[in-house]
Amino acid sequence: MMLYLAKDKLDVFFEKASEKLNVYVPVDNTNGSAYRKWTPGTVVSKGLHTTKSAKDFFFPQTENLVEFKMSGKAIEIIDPRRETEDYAVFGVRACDVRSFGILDKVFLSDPVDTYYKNRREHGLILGLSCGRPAETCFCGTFGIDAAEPMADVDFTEADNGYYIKANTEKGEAFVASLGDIFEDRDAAPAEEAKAKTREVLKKLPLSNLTTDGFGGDKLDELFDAAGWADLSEACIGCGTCTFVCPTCQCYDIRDYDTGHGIKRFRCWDSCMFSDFTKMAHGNPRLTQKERFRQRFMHKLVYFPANNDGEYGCVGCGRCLASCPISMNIVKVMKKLAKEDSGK
Amino acid sequence: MENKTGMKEQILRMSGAAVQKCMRCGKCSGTCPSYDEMEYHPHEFVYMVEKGDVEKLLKSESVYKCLTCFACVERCPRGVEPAKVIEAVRLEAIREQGRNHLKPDQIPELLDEETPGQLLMMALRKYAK
Amino acid sequence: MQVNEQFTPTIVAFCCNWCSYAGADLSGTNRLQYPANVKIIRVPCSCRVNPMFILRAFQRGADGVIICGCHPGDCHYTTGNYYARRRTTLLFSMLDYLGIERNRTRVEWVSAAEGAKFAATMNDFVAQITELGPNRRLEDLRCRK
Amino acid sequence: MQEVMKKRAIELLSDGTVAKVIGWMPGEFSYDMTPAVFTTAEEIESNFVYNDFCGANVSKYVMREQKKASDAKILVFLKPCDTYSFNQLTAEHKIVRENVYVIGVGCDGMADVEKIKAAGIEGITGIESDGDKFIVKTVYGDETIARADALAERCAACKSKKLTVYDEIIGEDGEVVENSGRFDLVAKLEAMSADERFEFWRNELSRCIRCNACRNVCPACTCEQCVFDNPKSGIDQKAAADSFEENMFHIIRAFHVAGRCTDCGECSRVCPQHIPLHLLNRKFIKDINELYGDYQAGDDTESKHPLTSFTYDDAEPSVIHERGNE
Amino acid sequence: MQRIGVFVCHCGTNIAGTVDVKAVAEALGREPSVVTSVDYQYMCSESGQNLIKDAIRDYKLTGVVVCSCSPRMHENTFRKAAAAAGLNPYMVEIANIREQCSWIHKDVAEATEKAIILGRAAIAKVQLNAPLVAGESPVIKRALVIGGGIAGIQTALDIADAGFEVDIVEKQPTIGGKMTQLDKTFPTLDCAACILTPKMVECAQNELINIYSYSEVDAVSGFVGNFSVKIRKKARYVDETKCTGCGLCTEKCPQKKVPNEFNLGMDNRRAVYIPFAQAVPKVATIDADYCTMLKTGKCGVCSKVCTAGAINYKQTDEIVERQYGAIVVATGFNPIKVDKYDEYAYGQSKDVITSLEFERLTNAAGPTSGKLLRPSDGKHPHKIVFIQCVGSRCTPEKGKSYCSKICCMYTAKHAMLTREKYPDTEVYVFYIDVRTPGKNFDEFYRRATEEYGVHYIKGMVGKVSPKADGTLEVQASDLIMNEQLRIDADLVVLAAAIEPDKSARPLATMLTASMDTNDFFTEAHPKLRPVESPTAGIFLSGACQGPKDIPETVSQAGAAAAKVIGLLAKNKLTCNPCVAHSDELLCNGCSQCANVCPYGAITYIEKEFVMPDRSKKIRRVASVNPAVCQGCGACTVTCPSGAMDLHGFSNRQIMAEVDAICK
Repeated sequence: MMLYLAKDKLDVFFEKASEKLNVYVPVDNTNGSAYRKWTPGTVVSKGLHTTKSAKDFFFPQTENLVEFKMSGKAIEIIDPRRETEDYAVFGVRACDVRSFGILDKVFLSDPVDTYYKNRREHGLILGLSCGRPAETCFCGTFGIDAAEPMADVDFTEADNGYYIKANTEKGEAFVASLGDIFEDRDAAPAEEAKAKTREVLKKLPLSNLTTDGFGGDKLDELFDAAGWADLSEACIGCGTCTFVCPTCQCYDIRDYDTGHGIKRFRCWDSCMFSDFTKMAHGNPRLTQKERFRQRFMHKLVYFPANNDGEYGCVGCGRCLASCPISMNIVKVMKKLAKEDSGK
Repeated sequence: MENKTGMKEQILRMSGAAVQKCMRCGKCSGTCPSYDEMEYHPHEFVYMVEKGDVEKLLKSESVYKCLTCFACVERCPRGVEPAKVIEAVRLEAIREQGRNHLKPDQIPELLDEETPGQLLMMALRKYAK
Repeated sequence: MQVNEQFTPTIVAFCCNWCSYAGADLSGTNRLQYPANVKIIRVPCSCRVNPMFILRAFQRGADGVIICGCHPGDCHYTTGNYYARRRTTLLFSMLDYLGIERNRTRVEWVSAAEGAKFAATMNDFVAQITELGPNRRLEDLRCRK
Repeated sequence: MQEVMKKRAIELLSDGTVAKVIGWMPGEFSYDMTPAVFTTAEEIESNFVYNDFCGANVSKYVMREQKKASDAKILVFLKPCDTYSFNQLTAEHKIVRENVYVIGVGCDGMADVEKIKAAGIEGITGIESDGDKFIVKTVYGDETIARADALAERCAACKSKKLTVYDEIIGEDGEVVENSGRFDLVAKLEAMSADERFEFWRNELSRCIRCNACRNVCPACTCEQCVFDNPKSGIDQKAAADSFEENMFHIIRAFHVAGRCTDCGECSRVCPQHIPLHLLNRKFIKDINELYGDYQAGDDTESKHPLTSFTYDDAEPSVIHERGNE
Repeated sequence: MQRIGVFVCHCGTNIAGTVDVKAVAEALGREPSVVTSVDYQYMCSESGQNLIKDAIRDYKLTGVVVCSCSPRMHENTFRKAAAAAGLNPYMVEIANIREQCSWIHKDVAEATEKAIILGRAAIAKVQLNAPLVAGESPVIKRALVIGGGIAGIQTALDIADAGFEVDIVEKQPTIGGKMTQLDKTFPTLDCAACILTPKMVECAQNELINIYSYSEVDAVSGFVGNFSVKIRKKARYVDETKCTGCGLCTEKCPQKKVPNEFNLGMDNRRAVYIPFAQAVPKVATIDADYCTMLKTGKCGVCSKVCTAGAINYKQTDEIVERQYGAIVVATGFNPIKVDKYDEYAYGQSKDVITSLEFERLTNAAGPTSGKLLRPSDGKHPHKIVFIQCVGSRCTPEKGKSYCSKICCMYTAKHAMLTREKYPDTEVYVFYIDVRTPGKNFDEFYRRATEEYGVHYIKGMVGKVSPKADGTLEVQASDLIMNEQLRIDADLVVLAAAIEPDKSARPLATMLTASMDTNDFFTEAHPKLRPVESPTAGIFLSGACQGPKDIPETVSQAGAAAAKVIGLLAKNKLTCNPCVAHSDELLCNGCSQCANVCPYGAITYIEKEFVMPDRSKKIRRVASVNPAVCQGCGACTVTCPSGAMDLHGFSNRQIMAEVDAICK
């Protein structure tokens, strides 16, 4: 038996949940979708992915760290942090759910990023299993099951409604707090839907993509691979891949002079940008080739080397859809693997 | 006074002519084929309209003497277009005196083989306003 | 429109050194009053005014920006204000297109002899901006006091 | 078309006319071609593709190749709209024309996979062109879509199918398109109230993630270092920390390319957030055409663009205040 | 970090009356980087300046802000004071708290607050000031005069008189210009040739003057003090050094049917010719368009008769490159073409002529040897009509929008001379206004009517109709009598508008000198710098700047010469340091800045750079010539990358002021 919510009661669910916390749901906009705070009347997107990933919730694109207020020669230091309100994010796919684990490894390991931790602790993830994966999906490559997001609470669409499963204590408490809006139903339709999804996943064009040839121990083989030059040839050095990526976590810290003080903020940075890693002496990454290599080496070699073999990619396919010149991690993996096997 | 300016504005609006551009060279009158027939001459039309002195012009037969040949418009070095001013005064005179009860759509039936082309042109200019 | 009685706008006036700045000086010499919230920045020529400066002023909390230069044809550098005229026309049109109140920006040609025109222009512009109210569409909230 | 192009590329490489060829290499799903530089006949034979999804404007790659130390002569295939960018880059001394062999490729408009996806077609594994329609293979079964419905937005309002620069032509040269309708959306926006326009642009620009794709892909953005990347400029910004900065970046970027923008539409094509950035550039183009006379950047390599020229009786800035729709 | 001193001036009560100067000094003293802030009665007084000088030494100031009157008043005073104390003068900024604050406000609190903000803006700016050093450039002590009419001749003579070398470039085979074609000159009725030819000879004889006749300027580069000019000496097929000007060839040449431009085509000359007897240089020129030898290779008569052996059919154009410190433009004027005014029948009747043609008809050296005869039948005209303002004072579509200035006077002259020589001739002058502002000008015009009985009629001629009997019916309106006149004239003379010579427009482009819509050269300031072009080192002489009569042209020519002498007398030029400069690492060589530079100060250089991948590459980058740049800043806004910036008014400085004001 599983908890079940009929589709026409989804709004009731959001309304009830909104009484306890802020609920964010994916909403369609021009040719894409993005998370918006749910208010009565909000129509939830039926799309597979939001254009940007859900990482903004914990690691926003910009955030103030500290402020300095100046009057004449006097300086006052202000901590802009406020207690975050509880919130839930609905419709998170399996790949994005996995990405939070990757971000946790970066931000919650010592030294703990308290800004991130604060947001993480107040956030509840409501996963949604995939029904119609896209050709760009390759989460399977990283051992992710698109049918089982494994979020705090998972929603599986079947039988004109959603089957609900809490995976964590936090999730269970949340489900319990909403009490009577769910009904108990036989879980069979949910399992059927998941099985159907898994069938589709097998048919996807990238289903045979593997991580063979990559991993923490492949530094020497891959760093000087011949393929990087050709692969990076067309790269225009924008940050699209990085900014739509659910796992990219590099940031820059900058000061903004407001005229009467300084606001010190951090913002996303991209290793694809020409001024990334630029230091007083210059930039150790001379050309786009080095910058391009950095991004993929990080995801496929350095990250697993430092994190028990876990790759820094979840196969969401956003970069495949967004790259202005259609260069992406799949093309990189295929080309390097081919080169490797040719040796 | 108000009426005076009002009438002037009316003439200027109807004619679209820029009387303030006139530099009093008199070339319009110098070139006018109907000069001797007219009490007020093209340059006077321009000058008097600019001064707002339209009443005299309205009462003068001169308005009907202009052939609308546009020689003055063609020759004016300043682009003043005196013929259009005269045309506008004439139209105003006709309107004011209420002499003309003809409707544009009545014209075709009044035409015959003998009607000179120039008359047709004048009629067109008149009723196109 | 609701007008806040207390609202005194901040106005930045870019004045070219040769005509408008001298015109502003002349209005001072003649003791012609205009509101104190107009602050003048001296530039060599109206063509020195970069769109960045105009946006910067709005970002930092200006409520109106006015650019004053020599009358077309009188530019000290012969052509500067002609370029300025095209640039400002296109930029202001773009701001309007983005829905930013078009009356927040203005270009006036003020000669060194037109002290009275300078004062009158500033009085008029301040009144116009006061009626428009504070700049909200093109300000940077971080800079608000 | 692809085979003729390959043949000519191989010929020109073999007879030493050129040392490099700029073209496209294939992707994973037959709609995701990547611009590529080829140096051998073998590479071209095995890896050169050209089809309805090669929409990227490759003129800027010529500049990039020429920036590299070598002066090797380059073969580039340019679509009509790319030729305008190519001319503009030549005019601004970004391309040495003598070192490029240009093959103009006739164009009837390029397809856009986003349009196919927007039509509800998911899980695309292959696309085949079949006359005036495409047959789209997907994991959920085959679908068809009319060519016209799959045409990129910018191609539907194509300004010109004329090749403005070439050494030879493959396919058919076309004509400048009269009444392309490319300003219709701008006019529609102009007709709105200021509040509506503000609402519209806030909604669009607020999605900007400052990935810089629009800037980096733009053939008119050829600065050594962008003012927004240069801490010495005083207006550098890495991310839009405030809505002002979203406006600032896009206004200044559009202003910097005003008069030079050829309206190739790459900015909107590459935007991951689907912001209609070309509507900013087109506003400038429309204003320029209306105020200073018709001007098309990249028509030739000689004329001074409208912001570096003037006439004594140009419109006063007050025309902005005098028109309707406050 | 700068060490800034702030000095607040009371200006008696001018500032202190409305601004609480103590409060201003105190508030500004609290600003970052400010190490001293004081107020004083009169900062511009000697003791006030000493206060600043002492503070610079005592506090080791790196920047100074003076809150006082307009920088247009005392910026230089304070800069000099700073320099005297060892501080770079460009580290001084002025906050204008008098003209733009105390004098326009009444409320003390309000004015004080504004003064503080203006002071803060100046402090913010001076924080970013950099020491500037004015550059110097050498001056080549030779001048070029383009155009050898009376304007060019007078300028050259005056410059040479001061001891400087001058070259004259004249496109005709002789110098002298339009004045050589005139008969008498108003208002004194001197013979034009009598007063002009001595000056032409003087030019030829002056060792410092070098005449390039039958030559044109091909290219100009460089800048004030250091121009390089390419002069094209057109092939005249006669060796100037050998020709003695005997004129034998011009008598023997068998090609007799060449329209004589000196007499405006009213008679003919030979294919080899000397324009007129007093030509300077007196050297023959072969007209390649008509010479049978040059066209067919058969003839060679001139060569056979030339005893000096000066004829050279193989001569080609020669390019001479010369350096100059200053260039004077004296390209003069031409009457406009009057064919387009159908109503005046110029193209229909030979007896409708222009005033310049009338000059030739009355000149003893003209086609009729000075006898006034109708061009059509050679008969003496008994009724002459002069029409004024032909093509002047019109809308741009109809002609020239300006008054050609000289027509009223020369028409009076023509009328008067006609009546004097031929008292049986009736003379009518149709005018709109008679404009005679000039010494003895109106008296001259009065004489024409009072003493000579010329009929002046106010009213423009509407139509001139050639009649079967050979007369011309002139139809006009007499605006005073209010009647229409029909005069049967024998001769009609049109006072055609004058326009700049056609060569002026391309020349202006070469010189980067600006022109107005009528193609007259623009002066640097219409009142205060009337003989200088806005482009440094380019000067204007004569009718190339606007319509002028001879006395005015000569006085302007002298003024231009004085300006040139003032320039050439200097050994070095000090440049304004507030000029544009290009950051070569940021510049991408797109050329937009050069397109907007009114002075041609920006050139492009090819320079080797190390690229990001450490390879070396030649890049094209902008380079500003600080001697030429005037510091307008047009380039800085055109440059999208900000590579181009302006010393003294940099992007950062102006934005710092904006920030301080909006704070």
